[in-house]
Amino acid sequence: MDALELLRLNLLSPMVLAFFLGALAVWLKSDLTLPEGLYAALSLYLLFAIGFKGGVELSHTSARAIALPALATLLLGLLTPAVAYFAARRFLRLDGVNAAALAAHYGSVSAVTFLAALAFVQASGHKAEGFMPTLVALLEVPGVIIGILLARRSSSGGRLGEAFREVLTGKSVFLMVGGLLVGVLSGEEGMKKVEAFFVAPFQGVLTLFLLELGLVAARRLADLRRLGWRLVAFGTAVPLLHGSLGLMLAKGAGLSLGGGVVLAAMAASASYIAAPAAVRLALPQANPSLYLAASLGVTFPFNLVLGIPLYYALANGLWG
Amino acid sequence: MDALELLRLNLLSPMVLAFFLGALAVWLKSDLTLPEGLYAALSLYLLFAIGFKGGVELSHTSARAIALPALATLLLGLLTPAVAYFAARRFLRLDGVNAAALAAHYGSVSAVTFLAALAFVQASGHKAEGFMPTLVALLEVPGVIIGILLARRSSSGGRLGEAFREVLTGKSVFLMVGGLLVGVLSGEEGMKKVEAFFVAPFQGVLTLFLLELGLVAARRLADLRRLGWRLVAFGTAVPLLHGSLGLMLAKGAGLSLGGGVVLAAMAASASYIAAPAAVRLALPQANPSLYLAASLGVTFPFNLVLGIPLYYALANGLWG
Amino acid sequence: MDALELLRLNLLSPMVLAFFLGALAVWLKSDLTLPEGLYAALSLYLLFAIGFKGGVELSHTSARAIALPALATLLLGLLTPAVAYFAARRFLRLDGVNAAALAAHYGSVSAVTFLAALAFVQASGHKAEGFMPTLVALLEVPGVIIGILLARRSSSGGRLGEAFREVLTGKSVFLMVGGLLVGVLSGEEGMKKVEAFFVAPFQGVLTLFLLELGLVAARRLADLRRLGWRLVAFGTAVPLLHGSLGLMLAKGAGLSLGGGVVLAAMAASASYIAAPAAVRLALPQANPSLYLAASLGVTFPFNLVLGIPLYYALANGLWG
Amino acid sequence: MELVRLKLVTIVAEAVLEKRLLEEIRRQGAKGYTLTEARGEGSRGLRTMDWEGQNIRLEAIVSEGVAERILQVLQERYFPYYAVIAFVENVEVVRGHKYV
Amino acid sequence: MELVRLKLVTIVAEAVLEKRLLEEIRRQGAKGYTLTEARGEGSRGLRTMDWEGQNIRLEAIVSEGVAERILQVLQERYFPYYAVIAFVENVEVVRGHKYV
Amino acid sequence: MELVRLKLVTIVAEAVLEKRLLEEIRRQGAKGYTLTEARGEGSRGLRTMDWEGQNIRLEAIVSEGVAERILQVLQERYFPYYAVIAFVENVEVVRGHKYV
Ligand SMILES: Nc1ncnc2c1ncn2[C@@H]1O[C@H](COP(=O)(O)O)[C@@H](O)[C@H]1O
Ligand SMILES: Nc1ncnc2c1ncn2[C@@H]1O[C@H](COP(=O)(O)O)[C@@H](O)[C@H]1O
Ligand SMILES: Nc1ncnc2c1ncn2[C@@H]1O[C@H](COP(=O)(O)O)[C@@H](O)[C@H]1O
Ligand code: NA
Ligand code: NA
Ligand code: NA
Repeated sequence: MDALELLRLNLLSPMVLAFFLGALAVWLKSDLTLPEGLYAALSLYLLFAIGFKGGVELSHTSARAIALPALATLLLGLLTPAVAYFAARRFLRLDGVNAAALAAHYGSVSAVTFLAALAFVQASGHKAEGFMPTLVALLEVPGVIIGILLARRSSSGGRLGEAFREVLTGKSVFLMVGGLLVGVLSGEEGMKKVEAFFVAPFQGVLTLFLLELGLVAARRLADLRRLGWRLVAFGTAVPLLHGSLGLMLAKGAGLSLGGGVVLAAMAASASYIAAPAAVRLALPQANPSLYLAASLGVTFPFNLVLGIPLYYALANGLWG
Repeated sequence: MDALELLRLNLLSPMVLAFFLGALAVWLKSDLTLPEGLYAALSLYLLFAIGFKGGVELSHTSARAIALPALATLLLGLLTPAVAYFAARRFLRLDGVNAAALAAHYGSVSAVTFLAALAFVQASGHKAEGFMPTLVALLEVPGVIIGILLARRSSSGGRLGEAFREVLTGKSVFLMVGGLLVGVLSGEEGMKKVEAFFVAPFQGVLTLFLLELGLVAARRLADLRRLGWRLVAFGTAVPLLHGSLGLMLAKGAGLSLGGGVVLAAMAASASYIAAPAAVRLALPQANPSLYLAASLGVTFPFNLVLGIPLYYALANGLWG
Repeated sequence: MDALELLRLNLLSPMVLAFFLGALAVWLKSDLTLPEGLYAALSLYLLFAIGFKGGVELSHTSARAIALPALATLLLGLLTPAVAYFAARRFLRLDGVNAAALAAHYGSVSAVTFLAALAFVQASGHKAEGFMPTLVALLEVPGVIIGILLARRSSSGGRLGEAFREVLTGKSVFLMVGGLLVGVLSGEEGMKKVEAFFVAPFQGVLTLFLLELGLVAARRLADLRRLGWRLVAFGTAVPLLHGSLGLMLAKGAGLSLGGGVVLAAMAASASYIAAPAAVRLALPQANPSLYLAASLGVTFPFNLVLGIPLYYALANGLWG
Repeated sequence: MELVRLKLVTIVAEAVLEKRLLEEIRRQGAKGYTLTEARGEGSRGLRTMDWEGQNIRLEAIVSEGVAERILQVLQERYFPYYAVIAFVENVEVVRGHKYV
Repeated sequence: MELVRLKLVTIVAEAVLEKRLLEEIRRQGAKGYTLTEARGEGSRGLRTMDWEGQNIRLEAIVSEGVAERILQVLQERYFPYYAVIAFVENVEVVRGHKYV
Repeated sequence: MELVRLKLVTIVAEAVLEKRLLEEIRRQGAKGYTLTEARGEGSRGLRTMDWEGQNIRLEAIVSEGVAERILQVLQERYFPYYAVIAFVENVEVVRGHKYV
């Protein structure tokens, strides 16, 4: 199937459409809002389910099979924050703290972008390695921590140790890693019992979640206008860099084309769940509307709509 | 299957029973309540899912097939508020504003009554046209707006323009129309991805929602006692008028027997989601317990239990 | 399958693992919490679904088939509170009111323990009678009431009549009995309509609920440390007594091995939904951390992990 | 526009008491109330979430006399047994008659 | 640390009014607000839950003048028609400039 | 029944600060707190919902001295960086000892 056709398929998936529907609601000043409890409940479900499925797969994956991909992922966790940091300093001319805040976000990963990439790859007839969710868990933390460390170089204040604990025991990381453990331990046996809840309805739940995410992202666009085109450029260029980096490392680590595209999307994505909370606490001087507008207002929709098909096209070159 | 047997089947469906269970809870002074978040979440799910399914159907419906039924629906949107208005003036001897408020409710449509009719028709072995949800979206708005316009004749105050925006961008209309768009654009492809969430569990979710609705409706019955038997008469006679009107227009528009019964139930139903909010804002002088008791306390249960089977019996005459 | 293998299977089921994951979250001081609305929503779903499934089964169970098991259950409802009361007086040396509070909890039943037992029995290749949920409803109330009556002997204050109403019309009892009625009346017909929501995802929902329960239980352990080892001994010995009692009565009532294990687990379990609320209102002088720590902190995990497999092993002796 | 001085009584209590407290304050003469869900911690420790919810935060605008009586009732029947606190503030309202 | 005396205006209203009331208080000069969801009962009876939710409890810290004007607007456009109450308290804040 | 005059400190802050603020006020001597979830808008703009929730509204009944110290800490460590406000009111309580 050619990339254009896939782009169309991708754009017209219920998830992507729901995201724009949410944005439309803000634009039309509709009073649509999701009850706060629902938003938290959906996130909780998605994070645990991702972890759980990954864990079940992991339960019959040999250590050897995952070693290299895991290494590649950690490497991404080291490189991408650095890339983002310098891009922010040079190109956005930001002070150290704000640059570091962006680094933390772009060094981490967005679970929803990961899911979108997974769905896209399946729709394209390929298959990603079953252990990809494990890599998401691996990629989530280091970026945030490195981002915070980068900030230390240029300032002080905030509390480092606490920040680490916050990231590691934070809701989102805990749920995904926890789900992973439950999956590994209960294996296929356990999967049979709960897949009607954690697997079958998954994409539908994701659709509702993206509706909400569209609402949140669109509200961020207001800030964006204030922050100007440079941030938009940053929010699209950095994913491309990180995505390509992800592809090359994936290739090197011997992942399949499908796995490569997903890893690329993971690297290209910017966290808006784990990172913002941690950064807010550790780097209070950093301006939240800057990193939220960039990661949620620009990079997330960019990856969702253009990025993923693009990484797929590139992958066809590298793998085919 | 004869109407009586169907009446039994209808009464003993989990949805209808759940509604009465909710009422029973109020009557027994049980402390049963649904968390507010859950109520909003269920409504959101139901409205979006209705729209979505309708949209998917619409994506492979020819404009010609739906043109006449759509026209018939719009006609209902014009006639039913007028009928309700005059019935309220003459029979209930209400002032213009309160009559108009009732008109807005009985001119609009109740999504849940629509769903109950759909389920009933299926149980009876017939099939309604796939595009019926589109007609629900069409019928939801005009009635409310005409109701508000009718009030203008007899009073001023409230803000008209704002009222229109409120109805059109209001949560409920936005979600149903939004779901419709998502469905049209993503089509069967999209449906495959999310039906395990938006289709399979639908009637179960509806059952929970009706439990809550039973709670709310029963609380309204207190008001009813105050408002007296005339309101009960109004709340059962008007649906019969509107239902018959719906049947005739459906027949004229060439709908199937199934589609006819559903359209009749739509016409006979009174809104208690879109209308109350809009009316409260546009016609603050109107007494809410009046229109809520009528639509939710009388007309909804009447249609749920007796109305729908009745429209079905009539339809058998008209079509058979 | 031998008991040890089953113990393993049981320990590694997603539900049990989720429970410990929740406890782990507290232990790691993670900020994981479920939105309050979600907790209430899950309970509501589980209680109604249990009742509903039981009702559907009941709809094609002869009165004769269930008469004896029902009698046995009521007998348990009379005996177990008494056993618990004297154990609390003698062994824990508690005053009458606190002993009665414990009696109310251990005389009632924990719906989740019941479900865990059911799942365990299925996994072991056996089958419990379909009407077991009816017995849960039967067992839930008497224990609480007897507990409260026992307290009367040793003190006054609180309001008895009100306490009764509270138990009978309380959320949890009402939902389960209500679901039962809906199930009986709508039967298999109704089940077909809603099983995709109330049956298929059930164990998955239960897993999420146990995650939350793990959080709550772990928070209780703090109290436990204060209350000391005797309470731990009480919280494990009493279930064993009640479990054996349950097995014998089940055998006498002619239940299958599967039914016997489930009834034993029911008898052995301590309520932490219906009982705490009723006891708090009727016996305010009783110390809540005492009965909550015992039932939720000790007895629930004990039954979940060791108790159920143990009752199964015993049952194999009695039945095999 | 003349403002009337009244008392705002705020009660924070474990959720299980909702029904009873609403009765009590009505019986003492409160003409209305506003209730929000809350969490909290105090001398009786953290109120962890349960089926009944956690704490409720109950506000009633009442006359000085009614405020007195409400505190009296709490003092006698609730403070000794339940996790409850209450405090009183001065507030100014329009339409004073509405609350007394 | 010097504290500034300001007014805390609290409005409890049926949820459907949220958008309008936020506009109104902004127009009257409020620089911010805090909103919590609430249930309640009053002369217009219990606000049963509906699609729009039940009541909102809206707080704004404002200058005396702004407080006056907010009550004025409520008095004219809302009290007669809607389920709304409002009350005013004295509060002390740091950074008084932030609110005026 | 004699009432004791104490201070009610109310803090509205972005939800991510919950854990820290609870620590802070405890450290300054608060014997308890009541917390409700809230939304709001101020000089730092609308707090849109996120995974951590929006705002928290934190109340503590404390002695005048403790109130002073809490404001002090907020002034130094939180006002400059975070979306936080705080205000103090006079309240009357029964069982004054309970809060000091
Ligand atoms: N000093 C305080 N300030 C604010 N709220 C309090 C205070 N003490 C107790 N509370 C609230 O009152 C409830 C019951 O308090 P207690 O009876 O001390 O456990 C707690 O859960 C808190 O929500
Ligand atoms: N005396 C009162 N004390 C506290 N809240 C009140 C009081 N009266 C009314 N309310 C609140 O204001 C809302 C509207 O009041 P009403 O217009 O009297 O129905 C009610 O739903 C309550 O939440
Ligand atoms: N004038 C005000 N009145 C009431 N609440 C306010 C006011 N200003 C700010 N807030 C609350 O304090 C939070 C943080 O304020 P800010 O730091 O100004 O963004 C806001 O989200 C509001 O919930
Ligand atoms: Na990244
Ligand atoms: Na209608
Ligand atoms: Na028991």
